[in-house]
Amino acid sequence: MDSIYWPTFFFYLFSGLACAFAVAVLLSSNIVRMAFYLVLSLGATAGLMFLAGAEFVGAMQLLIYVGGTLVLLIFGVMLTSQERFVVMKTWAGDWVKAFLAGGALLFILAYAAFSIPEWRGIERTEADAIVAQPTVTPIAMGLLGARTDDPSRAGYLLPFEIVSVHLLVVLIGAAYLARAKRSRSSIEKI
Amino acid sequence: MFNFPLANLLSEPVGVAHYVTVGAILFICGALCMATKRNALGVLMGIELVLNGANLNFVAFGSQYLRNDGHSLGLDGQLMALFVIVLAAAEAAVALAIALNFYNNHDSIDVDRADQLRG
Amino acid sequence: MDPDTTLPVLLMAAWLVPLASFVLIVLFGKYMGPRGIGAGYLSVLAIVTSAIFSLIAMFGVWLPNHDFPAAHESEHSSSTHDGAVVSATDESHSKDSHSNNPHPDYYTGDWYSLGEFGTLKLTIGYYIDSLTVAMFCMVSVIASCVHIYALGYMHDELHEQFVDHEVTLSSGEHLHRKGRFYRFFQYLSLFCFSMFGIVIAGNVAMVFVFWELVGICSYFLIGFYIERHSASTAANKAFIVNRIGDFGMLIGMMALWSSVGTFAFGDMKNEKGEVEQGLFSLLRPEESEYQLAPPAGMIAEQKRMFAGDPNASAGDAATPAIDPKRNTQGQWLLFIAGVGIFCGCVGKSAQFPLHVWLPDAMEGPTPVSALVHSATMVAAGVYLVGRFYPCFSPEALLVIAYVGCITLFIAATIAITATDIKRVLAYSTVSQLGYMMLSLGLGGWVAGMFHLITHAFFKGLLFLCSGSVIHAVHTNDMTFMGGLRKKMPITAYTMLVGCLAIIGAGFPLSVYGLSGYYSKDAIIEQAWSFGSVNPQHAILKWAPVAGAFITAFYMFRLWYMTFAGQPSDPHRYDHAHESPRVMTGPLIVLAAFAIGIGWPIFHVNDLLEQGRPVGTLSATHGELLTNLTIPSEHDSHVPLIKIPAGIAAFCTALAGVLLASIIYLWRLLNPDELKESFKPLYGFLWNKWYFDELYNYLFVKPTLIVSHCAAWFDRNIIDSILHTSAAICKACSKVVDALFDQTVVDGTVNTLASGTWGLGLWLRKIQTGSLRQYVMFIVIGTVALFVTISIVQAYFIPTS
Amino acid sequence: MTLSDPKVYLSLLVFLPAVAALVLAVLPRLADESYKLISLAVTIFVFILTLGFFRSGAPIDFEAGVAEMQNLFNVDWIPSFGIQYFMAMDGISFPLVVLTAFLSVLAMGASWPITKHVKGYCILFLLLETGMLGVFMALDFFLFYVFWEVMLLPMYFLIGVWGGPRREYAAIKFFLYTLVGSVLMLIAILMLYFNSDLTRLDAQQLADAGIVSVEKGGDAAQSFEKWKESDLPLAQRYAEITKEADLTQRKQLHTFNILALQQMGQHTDLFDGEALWGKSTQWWAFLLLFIGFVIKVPSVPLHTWLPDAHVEAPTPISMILAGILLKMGGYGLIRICYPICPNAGYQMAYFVCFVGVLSMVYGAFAALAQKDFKRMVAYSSVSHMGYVVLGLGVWSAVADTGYNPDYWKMGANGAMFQMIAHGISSAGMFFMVGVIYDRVHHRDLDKFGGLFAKMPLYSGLAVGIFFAGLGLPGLCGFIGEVFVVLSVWKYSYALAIISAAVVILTAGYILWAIQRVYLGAEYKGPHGEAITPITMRELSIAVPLLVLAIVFGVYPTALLNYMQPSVDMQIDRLAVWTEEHDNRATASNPLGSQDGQVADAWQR
Repeated sequence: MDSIYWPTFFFYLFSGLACAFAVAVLLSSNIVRMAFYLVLSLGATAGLMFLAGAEFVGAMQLLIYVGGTLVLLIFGVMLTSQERFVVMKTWAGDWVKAFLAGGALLFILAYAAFSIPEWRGIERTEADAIVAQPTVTPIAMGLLGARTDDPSRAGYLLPFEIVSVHLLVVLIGAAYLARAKRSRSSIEKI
Repeated sequence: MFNFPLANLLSEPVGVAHYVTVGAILFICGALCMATKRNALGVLMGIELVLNGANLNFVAFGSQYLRNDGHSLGLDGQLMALFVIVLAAAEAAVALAIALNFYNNHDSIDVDRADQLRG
Repeated sequence: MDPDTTLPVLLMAAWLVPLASFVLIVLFGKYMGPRGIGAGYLSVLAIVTSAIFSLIAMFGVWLPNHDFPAAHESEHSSSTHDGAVVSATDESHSKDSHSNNPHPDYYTGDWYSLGEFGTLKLTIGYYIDSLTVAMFCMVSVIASCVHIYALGYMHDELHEQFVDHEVTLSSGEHLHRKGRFYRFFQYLSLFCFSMFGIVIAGNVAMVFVFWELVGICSYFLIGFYIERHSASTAANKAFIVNRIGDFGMLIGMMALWSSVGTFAFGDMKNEKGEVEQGLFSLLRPEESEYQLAPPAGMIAEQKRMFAGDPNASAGDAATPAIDPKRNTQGQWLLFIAGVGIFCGCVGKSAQFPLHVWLPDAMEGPTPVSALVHSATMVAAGVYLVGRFYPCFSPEALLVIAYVGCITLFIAATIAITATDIKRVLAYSTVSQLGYMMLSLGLGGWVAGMFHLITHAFFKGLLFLCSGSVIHAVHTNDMTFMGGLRKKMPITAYTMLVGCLAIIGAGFPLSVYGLSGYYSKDAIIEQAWSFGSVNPQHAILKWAPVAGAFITAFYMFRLWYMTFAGQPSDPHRYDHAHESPRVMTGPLIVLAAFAIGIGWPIFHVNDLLEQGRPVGTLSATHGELLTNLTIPSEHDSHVPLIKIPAGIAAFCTALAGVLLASIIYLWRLLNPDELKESFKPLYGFLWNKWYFDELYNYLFVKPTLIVSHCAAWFDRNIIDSILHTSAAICKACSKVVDALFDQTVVDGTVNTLASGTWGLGLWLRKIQTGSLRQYVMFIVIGTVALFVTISIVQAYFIPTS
Repeated sequence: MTLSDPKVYLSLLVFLPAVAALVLAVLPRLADESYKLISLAVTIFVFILTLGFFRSGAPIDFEAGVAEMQNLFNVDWIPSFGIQYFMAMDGISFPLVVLTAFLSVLAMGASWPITKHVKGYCILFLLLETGMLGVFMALDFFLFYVFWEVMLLPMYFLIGVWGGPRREYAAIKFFLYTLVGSVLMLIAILMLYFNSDLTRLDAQQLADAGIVSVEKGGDAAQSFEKWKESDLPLAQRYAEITKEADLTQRKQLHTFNILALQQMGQHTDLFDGEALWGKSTQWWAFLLLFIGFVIKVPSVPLHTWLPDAHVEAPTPISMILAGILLKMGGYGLIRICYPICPNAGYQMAYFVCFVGVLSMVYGAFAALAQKDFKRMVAYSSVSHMGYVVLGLGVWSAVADTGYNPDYWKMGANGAMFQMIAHGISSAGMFFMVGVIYDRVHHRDLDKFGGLFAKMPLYSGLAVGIFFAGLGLPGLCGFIGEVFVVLSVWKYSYALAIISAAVVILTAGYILWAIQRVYLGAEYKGPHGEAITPITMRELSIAVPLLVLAIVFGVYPTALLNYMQPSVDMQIDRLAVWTEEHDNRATASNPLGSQDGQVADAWQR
């Protein structure tokens, strides 16, 4: 029996955490707890990304996602978490339908994933020989339009610009949407 | 020594299939979250999970260490993942804005109340 | 007087007088005095007239013309009458007269025909033998007593305003309604007519006709308080459960009818003077020494049946289903016929598994319970078994015996825990009927019939007594009674007589006792006699003895709880009073009968012996079950069986009375503590072995479900096929219309547009507006996409 | 042209209502009441005319105990197609004719609550009566078909105009169903017509078919000769065709005469030729006719028009529908299907019986589940008419029984009796539902209760009539049911057992309905204040029905005397046919099986 291959161990650890907290998000009916579980699940996913050799993406995941997006979400929770919305029960029938459909999809996906032999992973001997390559530089260069790995191919400058502009537009739009309205009706209601 | 099928579970490297499966689980949890949560923010969280599951797939396909034929997406996968993260942030901002607007207008965060688009 | 001509006329008169009374009351009942009191008197008059005719028939015609068989061994003196009957000549059976009893004397004939088809005849006719006459006397006497009693009991119904305390209207008040005195007597008269019809019937079809009629009378009488939901439900239950039995009876009748081609019991001459053989002589032909022998028609029919093909040729040799070594030819069909007919009796006599209706039938007024549901109608099942006795094969008799045995035990155990005084008596009735069936099934024809008659008197008495008590304390629940002995002595002591009679009190091994003593001991003796030759059926030997113990226990429990001890409800006790004379009179009369009807000096036993069907005295062996022996009834009188059986019966009954006294009279054991310590058992018995629940889940619910399925199928499958084809037709015609009337292009465009519109309308339904549902659609869509792709890939895209 | 001529008498009987309808149509406007009175008078007069048949010894009468056709007459109508105006009555049709006339009177009496377009209603009602009477008397297939269709249209309008809320749906459903049936029937009629050939019948058979009239005690052959010489169009065509000596060259003389077709079906092989898919002409004709009639009966699974039609139809029309129209299906089976296509009937006997048993069981189950009072009664009709199909289908005269037709006779007589009995009891039941519906305007079984206290006389009569439907001895329903059920065992014990089990279900749904409607402490539905005791008019409709139910139940011979000889004769003929058929089969092929015959044919 071979010795433990530690990346695999960590993979199972992180994937277990990610899945478990994702399920917890699904099953919990308390919105505050859900947000917390989600943070943990996403954090564990970042770990998986590190393990896959995408340390830059993993770091971004932690920074933008866990650090930014989720904070935004939690703000949302806090803004709306009146007593009656903290716990909102779902009807049992919905649960049953959802689990039936989800189970079917999961079965299909997992079956498909494992039915392709190339996806089964490399041999232990090959794995032991791997020397990790840092990816930050190639990514940064790629975003600037120059590919270090394959110079014949174009970089990602255009998508990067598009995303930047898009992000800007979205943020402006969000600010516009989220501004507090003082409509007559809401005043009358109060 | 041991004829236990899972004996070499931890001694063998994992492959794309494992990542894809984890991604699928996250994706489905997210989808079910969207399908079952009545709280709009719960739905948002479901979306985040879905995006994350997809992201994980991109990363996995982009990694050189996970396929035994060497045909990885390479940098493209990671870049896609990055863009998705950014877009998710944008999406979260807009969605939150919509949710707050909905909350302001309806005094409720229950998505079942939002059925004006019924055919 | 010539019995051949006078008996039918007398009994027909006795039969039809109640019908006349019924018709008169139906038409004019309302106008007979205030609230129809005259109807009561008319009805009483009618039934008393019937009783007089019956008694004349018995004492004036039957007894003077027919000698009792002097002793069992003596040969039958050839009958002297020259009736329509071909009485058996003695040559054939004198050589083994010990095992073969003589032909009973009987008179039979047809009044008119319901339908004749070639040789097949369905008729209304009569068959009169000593059993018929005895039953007529029994029914008419008890019915007279009950009618008179009912004049007093139903007195409340004479009021202009009758208040029914059991019915609460939606306004919260009790129901007030006009009294319905006359209607009660109208039903009673119809019942008497129908009951006499069963007794006098000359063929099975006529029995069936009146069988249904008594059923419907019972339905009306149980549901007499039509405003009470429980009463109408009980009435429905009674009728439907009886119909289940009748279903079996119909099958038995069909088996007989298609194989023998006649329903008549006895032989009779037709217009041409030829003798048309009845069932009895066809099934027990003279050639086989009056032993059961399936006739040729039955053998052929069974062959046809087992061949499974309705057009199977008669020329076939024995089918493989029949073992050629054993003489089973026609025996299976005979068995089916017998068990089928018995099914009817199971329903009517409330035998297991159809016993559930009788306790509920106690919703009816008490005189009804006394007359219909203890003395006469429920005994009709036993009567029919007795009447049809020559046609039962030994295996069918064994079925009867087991059903009786199970019934007597189950009913007796339930009676232990019941607290409703009438329900205790109802279960007791079921149990006693089980005794009769057991006795008949074991070959004790006279014993069973004898018990039928004695039981009718003492059970009628017991019910009337309970009615008297209910009349006084206005409740059925024994836990509210107690100590009533001092308030209503006549009722108490007549009821004590009834209790003693039913447990078979008497001096063991002597000839002194109450009526039940004779009949019950005869049954137990027969059971022991049967057990001694069929050791494999030992349970049939012990069940009646155990039943005797339980009977004694619950009957005295009833009496003690009602009449002895301290009053448990002083308020009710203070208002209690002895019933008027119109009610106590019948009690005393019936008590006298309950004491004395079984005494040997009255020769009831010998009278019944006269009617014993020919060939049933000898021991018979089963053809299908070869180790089954039905012993001769006379074998039960040998001392070796009689003495131990008598002692066992006496001891168990005594033990039962003692146990009841210990618990309910001397209060040495607290019944409530007993209840606690046997809680599971008590609950089981209190819930009547859960039969009602079981049947509800096994039969009633599934039936309703099936019926709803049928209705659903109608509306949703057949009709939607119809609607779909109509829609297709319509669509087709529209397409054709478009093609012909308008230009092709226009038509196509319009069709397309309307198709899109329709599709849009249809798709609109999917747009529920619910976010979460959309997500579900996405997930399901993904799954579907995957599945589709994989199917397409697997089956439609060639693998390169 | 006197009334003692059957031609006149029967025509008057049939067409009087139609003439009256015409008169009503051209009359100036009258009060509604007078339209009803006139119609009632006409129906009563027609009923009196039918009663005229009971005067024995009068020039026109109907003798009990005679099996053959009585009051027979035929007049050429469209000679080129051999269509005749041909009518007569025998024991099978006579009771149905009387029943029709009788129920029409009662139904007209029950029409008093109708207030909408009374004139139109009366006209259609009278037309309907003509159609019904004509169907039972016509012996020419074409005439029969014409009457059949004449009856259809008024019914459509009576349901569609005077019905309940879903009347259009019910009416169109009724119409389509029945029309499908008639179209199938028309195909079968034409199939039979074009295969028929009068020249193949001998003198006696022609006499039996009513074509050659024979004097009482006369010789058929002589009359036949005389007929050939006569100048009747049919006789002339007959002579013309038979002039051709070469049988292969000879033309066929087609006919619509039902009696002649019966003779051909039983004595010749005209209908045995292969028509389609290896089945003979008569097999197809039987199937088509059977479907056509069974729609009318109606049997499962072609019954769904009945509950809707009944629920929507006004009370009198329900009475007519249940009392008479359903009987036409049974009448068609016994008059047309079996005698004309005996071979097909023989082959399909089990199928027919199965359909009958299925209807009995299915109808009973469905009735148990109904919440609507009228629907429940309608399903009970499906169940009860199942007995009729079963009884008619019992073909128990087989080799095995020595061709003894006694049980079969019992079944067929039971079925016929059941038709009459059901005509009485179901009409009564529908009327009883109508009485209460007129008062409270709903039919929800769960919203009744306590009617016994408020309408004692009505409830008593209703319970009596419902018990007649339940098959209680002493009432008419019992006799038919018991005859049929007892006769079935001889044919198939499995079907017999199932059919016997229906008695339980019948008791179940009827008693349950009685409990919910009549018993109980108080009325639970709306319009409780409108519940008033039964009126004299209603009483005079209900009482005759109940009295008849009792009379036929206690003394069935009163009816059987008229009916039985004809039914028995027909069964005897079919039994003889069966024996000959079996003998032929065994003679041509010792194995006696159908396959053997095919093999023989191949060898040739």
